[in-house]
Amino acid sequence: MNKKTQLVLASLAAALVAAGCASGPSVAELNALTDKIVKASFRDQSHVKVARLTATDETNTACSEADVAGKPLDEKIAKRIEEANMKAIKWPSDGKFIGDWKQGEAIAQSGRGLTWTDSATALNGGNCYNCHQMDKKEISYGTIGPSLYNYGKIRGVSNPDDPASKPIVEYTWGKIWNAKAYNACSNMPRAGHMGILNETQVRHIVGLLLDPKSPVNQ
Amino acid sequence: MQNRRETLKQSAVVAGLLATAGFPQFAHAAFNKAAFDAKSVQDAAKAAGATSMAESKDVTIIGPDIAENGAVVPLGASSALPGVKHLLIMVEKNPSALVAMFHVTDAVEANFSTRAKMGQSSDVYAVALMNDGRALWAKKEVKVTLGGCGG
Amino acid sequence: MKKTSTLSMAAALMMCVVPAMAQKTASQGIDEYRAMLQDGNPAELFEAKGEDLWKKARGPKNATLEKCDLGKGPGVFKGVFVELPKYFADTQKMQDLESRLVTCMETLQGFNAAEISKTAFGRGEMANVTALATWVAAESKGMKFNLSQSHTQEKTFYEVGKRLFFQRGGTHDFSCASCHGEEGKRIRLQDLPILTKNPGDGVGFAAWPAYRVSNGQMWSMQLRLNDCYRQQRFPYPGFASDATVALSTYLGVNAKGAASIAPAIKR
Amino acid sequence: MADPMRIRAQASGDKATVRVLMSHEMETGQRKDASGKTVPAWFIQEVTAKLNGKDVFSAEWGPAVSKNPFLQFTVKGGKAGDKIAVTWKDNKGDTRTDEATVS
Repeated sequence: MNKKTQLVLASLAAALVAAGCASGPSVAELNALTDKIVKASFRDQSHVKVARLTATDETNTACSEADVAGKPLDEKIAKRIEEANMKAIKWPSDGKFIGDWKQGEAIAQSGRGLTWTDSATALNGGNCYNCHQMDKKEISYGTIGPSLYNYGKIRGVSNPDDPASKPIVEYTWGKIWNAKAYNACSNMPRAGHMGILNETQVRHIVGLLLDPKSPVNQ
Repeated sequence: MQNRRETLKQSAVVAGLLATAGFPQFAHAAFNKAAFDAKSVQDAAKAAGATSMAESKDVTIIGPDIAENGAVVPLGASSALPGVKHLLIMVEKNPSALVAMFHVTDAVEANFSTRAKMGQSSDVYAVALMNDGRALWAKKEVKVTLGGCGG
Repeated sequence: MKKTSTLSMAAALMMCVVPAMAQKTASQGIDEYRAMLQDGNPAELFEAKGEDLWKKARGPKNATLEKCDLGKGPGVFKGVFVELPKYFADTQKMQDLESRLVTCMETLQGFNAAEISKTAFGRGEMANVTALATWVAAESKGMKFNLSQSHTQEKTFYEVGKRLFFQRGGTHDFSCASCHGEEGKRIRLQDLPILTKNPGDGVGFAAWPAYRVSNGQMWSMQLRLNDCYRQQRFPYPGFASDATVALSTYLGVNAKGAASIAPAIKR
Repeated sequence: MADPMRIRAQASGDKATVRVLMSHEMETGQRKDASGKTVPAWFIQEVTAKLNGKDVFSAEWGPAVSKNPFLQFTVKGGKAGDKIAVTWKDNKGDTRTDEATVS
């Protein structure tokens, strides 16, 4: 399959040369070739299917294209993507936003799930510490995302059930469920939207961030 | 003139002599299963022949403060004291504490390094087992972190 | 239900200020740990095995690899590593070190290249390809990366590789750039090299193959990329597929001027 | 057959520092494979070394020594040109000896 694609590519290059096109293939041609190479190079493995790449949504395709161009996403497209993702957020079915921070901590620590070496049925981890500081006692944390140490405290959440805390509580849920609702090309996964975490797990993570008793707020 | 049987007999005797008298300091080279099976630092030291234990400034344990991965933790043990028979490297919280037992001879310095597996953060020990049965030890804490993507 | 307020967004931005002080001791400790491992890199074991495999008559044709052309003529192994992937006229393909070694194993020794490519990492002839790659890479230690961009396919593969680097997808929307697009970032305690430009000597592309202490395995660049894609929650990239070779071309060209330290020792 | 060791021995003053890398799985006997079966313990138990044919070093190892083990020791009186031979033996009875010259 390698050879085939590369031969196609060679003939494409040859055609371009014949046409006197010294500057090489166009952006559209390169994009098409990349798609072709992706289809020929990746294969299903266990429960991880190639469709994860080929059938991705506009959020990803538009942001990828902007990244390649090295320019921020067009404002109108960004707005449209954010609105679509905002609409897709599922709010807690029972109105309860705050779960058990202890279980939230375990989910935040775990980086497991959804790779081809993971079981297809086990509960997934949240990968939070890979990118964020949270509990100060955990020194092994990443810096791709901002520190979330004292997340609730900094925002003045002393009682998450207080109506005054509502905007923060809801924002926190929404951000975890679908980060792209607030920033179209955020690096952060859409934990709820993409089925990485279920509603109960998201609730526990919100608890970890906002419960005044959580180590995050100590 | 020797017959074949006698030759065999004689070489067996020679082999026996070599085995017992050859190098007395290597007499205990056989694997000390009891010491390696022992769970705790104390039990492992006892199984290796220790009759008493005491912390000592004359024994040195070398290891990192933090290990990026518990699968490979560089550890070293040394002592300049006279009369050291064995140098032991131990990890307190491993299922069995004893990692390695080095035999000190006139031909080598009492200074050895290897790398150990650690299941979790733990104190690591260098134990110098003296000719008189005393076990002199030094310890330090090694933190084992969860690296990579936490998978 | 309507959610977000600009107020909470502003609050979210404010928390970006990270206290860096407490971290210092941890990263110093990690540096000290890494320094302790430098002396005695088990990659040397694989290097020795690779050199042996190069000179040994093997395969259905019972031949050595000593006439293998890795890009600088038959039998030349010094300096080839820092110029790969490149275009090879005989196969009419862009090839990296590993796919080129497999080509040589087929043409010179009579092995079945497709069979080798299907073999799991660390097994059978694939383990031998990794050992060979480790040795060939070691023969360019200290040399600076300098990939050719003169052939049309070399330029095209760079462009395709760039698109693959920024391709978001999978369940987590990750691209290579999610982790390797910015300077000075970390996953957990691991420093992440920026790979859109030369990240410096012996960093990123210039460090692999490397011995992984976490699993005691020798990892080639193909396996490095394979596992990146696994953790990106992407599907499985074929060994030496056009995608992995194109991505390598992008990384290799970007690393121009970086001195190779391969084989390195890694977490 | 086990792969060869890498032995580096360097003389300085009146002693030689020996660094050895061995190719060995060092299975603890506590790990489970993909099918849930315990992988049996398989580890180097004894390491010995000779300088110019004379025993100088011996050690006993347990399964907690890392995979592809590293070992460093210092031989008194070792000088450039001396031959250092290292032997390991594992719990399955497999053994391997390699030799290097002190530089």
